[in-house]
Amino acid sequence: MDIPISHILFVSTALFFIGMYGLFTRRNMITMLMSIELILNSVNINFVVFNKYLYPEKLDGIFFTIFIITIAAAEAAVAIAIIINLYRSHRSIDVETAEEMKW
Amino acid sequence: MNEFLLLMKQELVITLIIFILLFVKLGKEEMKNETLINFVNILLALNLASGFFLQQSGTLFGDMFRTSELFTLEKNLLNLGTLIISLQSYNWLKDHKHAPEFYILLLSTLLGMFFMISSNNLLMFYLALELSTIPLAALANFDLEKRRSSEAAFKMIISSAFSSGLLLFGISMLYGSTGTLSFTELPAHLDGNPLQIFSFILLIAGFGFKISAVPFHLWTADVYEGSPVSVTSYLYVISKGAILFVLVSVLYNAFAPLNESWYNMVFLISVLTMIIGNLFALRQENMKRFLAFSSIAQVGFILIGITGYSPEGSASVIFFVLIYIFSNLAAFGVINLISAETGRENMSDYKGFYQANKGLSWVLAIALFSLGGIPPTAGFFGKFFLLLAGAGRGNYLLITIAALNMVISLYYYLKVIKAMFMDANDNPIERVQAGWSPRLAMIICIGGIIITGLASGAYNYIYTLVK
Amino acid sequence: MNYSSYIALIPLLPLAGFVLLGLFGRKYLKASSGIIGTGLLLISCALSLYTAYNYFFVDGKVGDTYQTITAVKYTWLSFSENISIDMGIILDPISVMMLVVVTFVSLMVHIFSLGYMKGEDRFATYYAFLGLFTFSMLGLVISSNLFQIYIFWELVGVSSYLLIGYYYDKPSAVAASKKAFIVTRFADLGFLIGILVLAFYGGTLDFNILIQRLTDEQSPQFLGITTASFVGVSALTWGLTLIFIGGAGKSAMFPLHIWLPDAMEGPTPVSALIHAATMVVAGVFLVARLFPLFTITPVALSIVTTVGIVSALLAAIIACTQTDIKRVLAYSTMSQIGYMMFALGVSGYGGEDGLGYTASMFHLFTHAFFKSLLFLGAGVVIHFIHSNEMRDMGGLRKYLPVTNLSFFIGCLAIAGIPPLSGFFSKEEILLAAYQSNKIVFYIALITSGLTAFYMFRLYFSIFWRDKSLSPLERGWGEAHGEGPFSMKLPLMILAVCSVLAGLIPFGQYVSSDKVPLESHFDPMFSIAPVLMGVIGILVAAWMYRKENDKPQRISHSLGGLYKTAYRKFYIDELYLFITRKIIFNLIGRPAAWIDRHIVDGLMNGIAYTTGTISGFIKGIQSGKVQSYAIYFFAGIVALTIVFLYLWK
Amino acid sequence: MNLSLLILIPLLTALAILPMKNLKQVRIVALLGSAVQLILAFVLLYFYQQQRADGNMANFLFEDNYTWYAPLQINYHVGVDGISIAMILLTAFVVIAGVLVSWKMPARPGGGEGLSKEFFFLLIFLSMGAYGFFIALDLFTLFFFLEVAVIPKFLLIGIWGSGKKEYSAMKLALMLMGGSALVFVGLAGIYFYTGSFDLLQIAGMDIPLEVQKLFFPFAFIGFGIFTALFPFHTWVPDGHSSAPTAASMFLAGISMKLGGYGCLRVATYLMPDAALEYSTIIIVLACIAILYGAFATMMQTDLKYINAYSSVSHCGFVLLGIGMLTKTAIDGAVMQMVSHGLMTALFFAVIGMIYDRTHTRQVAQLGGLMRMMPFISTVFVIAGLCSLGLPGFSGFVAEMTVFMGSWERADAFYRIATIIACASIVVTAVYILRATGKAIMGPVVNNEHLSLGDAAWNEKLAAALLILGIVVIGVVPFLLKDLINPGTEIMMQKIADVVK
Amino acid sequence: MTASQTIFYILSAFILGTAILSVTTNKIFRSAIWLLFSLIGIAGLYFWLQVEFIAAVQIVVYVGGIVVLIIFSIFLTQQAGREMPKPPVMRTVASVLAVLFGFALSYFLIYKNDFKAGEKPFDWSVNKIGTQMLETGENGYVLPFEVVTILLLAAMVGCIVIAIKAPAPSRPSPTGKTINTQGQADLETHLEKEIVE
Repeated sequence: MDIPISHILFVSTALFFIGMYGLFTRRNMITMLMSIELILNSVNINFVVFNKYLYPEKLDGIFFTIFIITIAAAEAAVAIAIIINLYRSHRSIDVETAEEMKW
Repeated sequence: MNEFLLLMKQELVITLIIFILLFVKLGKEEMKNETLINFVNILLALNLASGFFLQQSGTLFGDMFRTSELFTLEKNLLNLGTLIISLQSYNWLKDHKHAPEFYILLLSTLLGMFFMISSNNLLMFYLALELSTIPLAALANFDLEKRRSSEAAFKMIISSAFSSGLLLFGISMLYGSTGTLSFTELPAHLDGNPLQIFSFILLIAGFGFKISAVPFHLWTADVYEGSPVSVTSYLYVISKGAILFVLVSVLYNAFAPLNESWYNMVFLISVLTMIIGNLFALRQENMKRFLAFSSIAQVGFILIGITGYSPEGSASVIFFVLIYIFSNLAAFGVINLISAETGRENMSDYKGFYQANKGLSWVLAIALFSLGGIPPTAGFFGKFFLLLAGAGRGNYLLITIAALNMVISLYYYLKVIKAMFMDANDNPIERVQAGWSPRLAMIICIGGIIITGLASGAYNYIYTLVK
Repeated sequence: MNYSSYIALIPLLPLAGFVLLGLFGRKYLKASSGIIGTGLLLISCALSLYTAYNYFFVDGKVGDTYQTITAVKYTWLSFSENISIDMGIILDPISVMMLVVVTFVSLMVHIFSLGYMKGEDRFATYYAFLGLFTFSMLGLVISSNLFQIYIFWELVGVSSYLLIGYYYDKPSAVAASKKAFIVTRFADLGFLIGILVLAFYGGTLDFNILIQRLTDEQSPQFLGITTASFVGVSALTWGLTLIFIGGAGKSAMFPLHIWLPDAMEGPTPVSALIHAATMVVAGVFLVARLFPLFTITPVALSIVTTVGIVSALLAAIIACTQTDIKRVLAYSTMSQIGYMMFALGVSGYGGEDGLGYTASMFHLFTHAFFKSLLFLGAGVVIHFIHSNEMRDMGGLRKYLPVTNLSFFIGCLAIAGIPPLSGFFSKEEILLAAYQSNKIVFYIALITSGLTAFYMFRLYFSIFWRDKSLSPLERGWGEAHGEGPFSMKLPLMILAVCSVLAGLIPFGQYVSSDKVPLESHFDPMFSIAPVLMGVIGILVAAWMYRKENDKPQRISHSLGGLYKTAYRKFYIDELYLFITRKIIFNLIGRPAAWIDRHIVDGLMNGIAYTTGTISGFIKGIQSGKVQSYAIYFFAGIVALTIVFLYLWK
Repeated sequence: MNLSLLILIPLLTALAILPMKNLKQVRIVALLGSAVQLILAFVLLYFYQQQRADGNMANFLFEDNYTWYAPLQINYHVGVDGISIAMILLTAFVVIAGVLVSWKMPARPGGGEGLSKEFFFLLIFLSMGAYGFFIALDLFTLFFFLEVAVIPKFLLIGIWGSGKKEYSAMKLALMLMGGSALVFVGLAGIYFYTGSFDLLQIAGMDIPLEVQKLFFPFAFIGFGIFTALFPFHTWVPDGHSSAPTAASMFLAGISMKLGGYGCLRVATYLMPDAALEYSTIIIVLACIAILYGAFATMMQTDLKYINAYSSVSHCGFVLLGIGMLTKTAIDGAVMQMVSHGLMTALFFAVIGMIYDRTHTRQVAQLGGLMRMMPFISTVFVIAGLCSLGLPGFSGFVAEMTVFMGSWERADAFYRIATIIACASIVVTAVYILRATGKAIMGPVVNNEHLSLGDAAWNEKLAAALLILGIVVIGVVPFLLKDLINPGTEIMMQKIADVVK
Repeated sequence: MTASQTIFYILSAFILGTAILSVTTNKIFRSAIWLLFSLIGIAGLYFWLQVEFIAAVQIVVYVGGIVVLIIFSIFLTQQAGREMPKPPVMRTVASVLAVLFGFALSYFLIYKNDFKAGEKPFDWSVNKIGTQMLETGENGYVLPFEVVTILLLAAMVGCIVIAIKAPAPSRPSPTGKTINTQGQADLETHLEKEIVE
């Protein structure tokens, strides 16, 4: 492989911050969730890359990735359940509607 | 094999309870909530009792899991707290549709915390963290009809997902720069280069989010306010306590090489946390929200203890968490009862509270005194020792700030006392009759508040374990 | 012989009376309280006469000097190893003389009050207070210790306060008592600091040791106190001057005299006892007590002289214009005490130079008798017509024969007409003044003339100056004439004393160095004073014997001067200005204001600021989960920046 | 004898109050408890004198030392010397008097009698804190009891108080807690340079000067706030004036003494070099408090405010005595603590009696009380005379001792300070006599007052007890002096070499 | 420039581009689709990295599970085509700044850090993963595996409790419910299958 690791890390980091941007700006709860998925994916890339390039003797990164994916799924499921429930009560999934509690 | 049984006994028991509940749920005939609750309480009590003997220390699963008497103790404390909470939630839970699910989720988070305490590996830590977070988000939504409840749940899941994302990024960077995930190997690889510091800060942020330290605390108040009182008190005491235990051991062991830099970080964070927490708590009207901010301030104090970086430091932190469990749960016991019976949660509702509910007012008052650090309650000892531990590092600026913050915090605790005892109210809360189990919980808490401090046994025991 | 066996009883009996009547009088001993008080005092009077006899004639004199006998002494409160307050009794000529005077006059007053105060509902309280006063005064005169004298000094002050304020529901009385206490208290501040100075340098509070140390030039204490100086004046001078301020305050010397005339609000017998015979001379006594020290500090001594003579003259002038008979007497008291003061001032130490000292004590002695006599007489008059004002009086000689006579004797005595007591003492004073300081002498001479004038002005306008109206028309209580025998008796006794007291060869017993002093009587010298006295009397007779308008015309002709004198030279107004305008408005009020608004405002300000900040930052908690996330991330970035680049 | 009894008996009394049925039983129990405590205090005095007579010259007698928190070298260590005993006696007197004057509960909006239990419970509990504080020889124990003695005041004032009670209660609690927070910092500092909380051990070591200079201000100001150190005295007027009678008595009589005792026993005794360093500042503040407090008092129109401000002025003498650092001055400071404790308690008691009858504390609305209530008026006059330092009462003795001691510092600065302090006796006379002249003497202003009755037996007893104390000290001061003398001498051994 | 390099850069460009599109586009459904593409791209990246197993998991779980779930819930909660409301300008600006700065900072740190490449060759195989996954000893991941199963169980229970609800008046929530639980169920089975494999 003749791609410097920093380039791959550029991709993952960029992805991470793109996800973060989405989380900051998207007003729709589901899209916020998507952004989080992006963030997690960037982390996955990191783990795989580090494991493959730097510490090939063990499979820590790979396993971490697998578990992250699983957790991401569970998180998404619960989040969506909550969103649906919230949608029932708020009649909308716009974040701006969910700010009764403040100060 | 039986070693495995012994070392993981608490985790196993909890898992067992979870599965029993699962079968109860799936079983044909519905079990009455009352019996269920009492049943679970008994099981928890058994687990608590079992925690105190046959203590061993060792590691399992290729040092993924390690335990020691200290960890067992910490787990017992959490177990105790959970027991108290479940005793208190009786009034709320007895006519809730999803009592078994409540317990399943609650206990799975508790299990997560146990694993988190025992985790010897960033992977385990992360998984346990998520296990102790995600079901809580679901629990936050357990007042299914309340708008605020679901809003709270949403806020919690989103911000926890975000924070765990950052945490993960940090962990990955740490992995990238050290090549290991195990806490035991970590110190050898830490050389404090910028990337490690950065990833460490991300890690701290992850912790900070869970213990709601400034500036990672903003979700706290909203979530605490929205969720059902039992869940709030659980979030408030148990999950916070668990994370604190882990934080101490992680900082003191895994990140010992970086202690110079983390000392400064923790110092800064604790000062911010105390001040911001107090300033916000000053102006709160809703009891839960008010306690949320006060808890943030408390965390600031605990962080002082952590800065001590000494056996006294960790001992005082654990000791304080114990007291914190008692004091807060005593306070929440009353609030829980009142909100379950009358649905009133505002400070102004507590005006003239003393006229009808003498006992409850005294419980709340003692709890608040303990939180404010007034002798002879245990809170006084807790804070005193935390500050002593912090002073051990010779940072008297921190101590002075903390001491003055104690005064501010006293102000808002006294505000509640004032409302209860002094203010007049045209329709005060009428007499509330507490069932046996909330009453038992309160007795335990008050007993704890009074005894833990005056009798030095608890602290000495913890100290010997820490040593 | 051993005094300690009984001497302590002399002060303690009145104290016992005070405690007894104070605790139970109001309830149980209402009727008998007068008798009890008087009886106790009778005993202590007898005892003190017995003491005097023993001291002067039996064993007081060793060789040819009177010893200072310390009869009783125990440590009351020790500050440091050698400075301590002792409670003790020392007997020396002046203290013994004072014992006699105090107990005697006090006894007279007690007896007089039996009649005068009859029917008062706080009769017992009155006697209790009298007992307290007598106790304190006795304690004062027999003090062996500088601090002990201060203690009793305060006690006489408070008992005078209580007695002046006896008619507590009369605002004027309350005000007067307040004034008296505060003014003297102010003077006592000087006294206290003086004590501190002397005690510090003298290293002791005991009179004998103190005097003995500070009068010998070799002793380290002497060197210390004379070398140490503040604004160029030696510590000794400071100390004595400050102490003298205390004395001046009690003795109503100018400019601290303003309380004395007002003090006449108290019951008249009280005025007789406290504000004529005993307490007011405490200042003189104090100076006399420390006289050896004064003699080695000319500055202090000259201050004493000046204050004394000024007060004497000033008081005399004012007295000529007053119309309230008790006030006239009060000013005359002040004037007479002025005499005693400057007599001490002009005196030297030992032998012939000590004449002034002897004279002063002698005058103190005689003055006690005739002044109390005059006051009691005035008491009878007031008791009879229920008024203090001259204009309500006149022609009383028909109704009050005994009083008339005794009052007349008193007036003669104070005017210094031979052979009455006043003549001898005053003559000695003048002689002493003449020998040391002519100016003082001439002023004193004039003053004595004035004295005679205003006394007889008083006398004539009370007892002569007949009005055509009948007593009933003038609303006098015809019921009782001169009152019961208990009121007449003291008058007679005191009259006799005023006549005879002068014949005592006083110098034999009391002198500056305690060596008997030959008092030589020089008729040639005494012409001038007597002449002045006679002139004064004649003028008074000419003006006041008959009802006429001479006084008005003269006062008109004097115009401003008269007015000024009548207004007591506006000194009261001056004090009023200082207290009201300066102390209250410029210090007190600002202090209170600052405390409420600045100091306390600071404390509240802190709280307020905290609240405001908390309101100010509440926006962070906006309830928007996304901005939370932004803060979260910003926090991380900030931490990173700080800990990677700033806080190395 | 076992000193822990001093803590135990109030505790038991307080607990015994809880199950009581009605006001009658409650107050009986409270009275019994405090009476037993008074007796106990005298027994303690007796044993103490005996020990001293037998030539037991230990610094502290009847020591008890149990390990409490071994890892932190925290012990429960108690013991007494003359000073503590004087303070304990003072406390016992004031507490029993307080119980007596609140025999018929302070009137309270919303059922006064209803909360009698709580009232007496808190009062006794408070006293426990004071006792513990005075016998503690371990800084932690001391601090513990110091704070125990703070919060009940908040409730006492806030619930049973008058006027703007909540504000005052809050202010008092916060300022006192702020004080103890500072104290804590000082203690922590000492702890980490000596590694011990034990007062005697620490007294044995000598702490380096810069450390002392760093932590002395914390400890001193902290305790100073309790004893109305200028400019931290502002809780005094509000707190005292809003508090119910018994609480005011306790507040002014004892809790201000906690501060003085702390300043002496902890700050000055343990850090004498720093005390010397800062003595000028202390003296200046004390003088300001004395004179300025007195002048501020002159302007007050509310009897309680008058006494509160005069307390500021009088406690200034305590601080002055401590600041002067001469044995006599410190003796004076201690005597002043005791004397002021009794005197001000008496004053508040009598003001309370007047208030209970006339329902006003405004001097302008009172007058000629002597006619209706001679006993109360006489007590008032006595308290007043004591407060203006009349010989025969305790105030005089204490103040004079302070003056004498201060004058021993031969230097213009100290001299002027002393003179300023002396000057206050005149101002004191002014305000005391003004109040007396207007309220007690003079004509009756309000004819409704004509029907008012005089003191009841309990009030008479309370006043008598306090007056007894005052007069005994005033007439035979050497009793007190000899009692506290050994204690102050031991302190001076540490301080003297500093001063010389 | 070798083929693999070209592939890599194209892949990364694709990933980032679609990602950006998915967080910026205003149509929610489209953004879901863009997300899908982006995830697939990442899977491609894994292929390129020759960790096909992860790629497979990625596709199955994300593409087959999560995205499906998301799209379902989108359908459930609103009309796909509708424009999403814009965020407040202030926050957009703030986020842009925060994100850019954060990116610059962290990438700078990563870039500066010198990663020492490992010398051993990286070898993995599905059965190696499988055995390690169920191994209890050194490098055994059975414990995390169990933890995750419990987490999934809890998550499922939580979802069911929250999502199943007495039919709300207006909404046809039963459908939503069933769909939802279906989603849960098959997600569950997927995962189990994947992991044990």
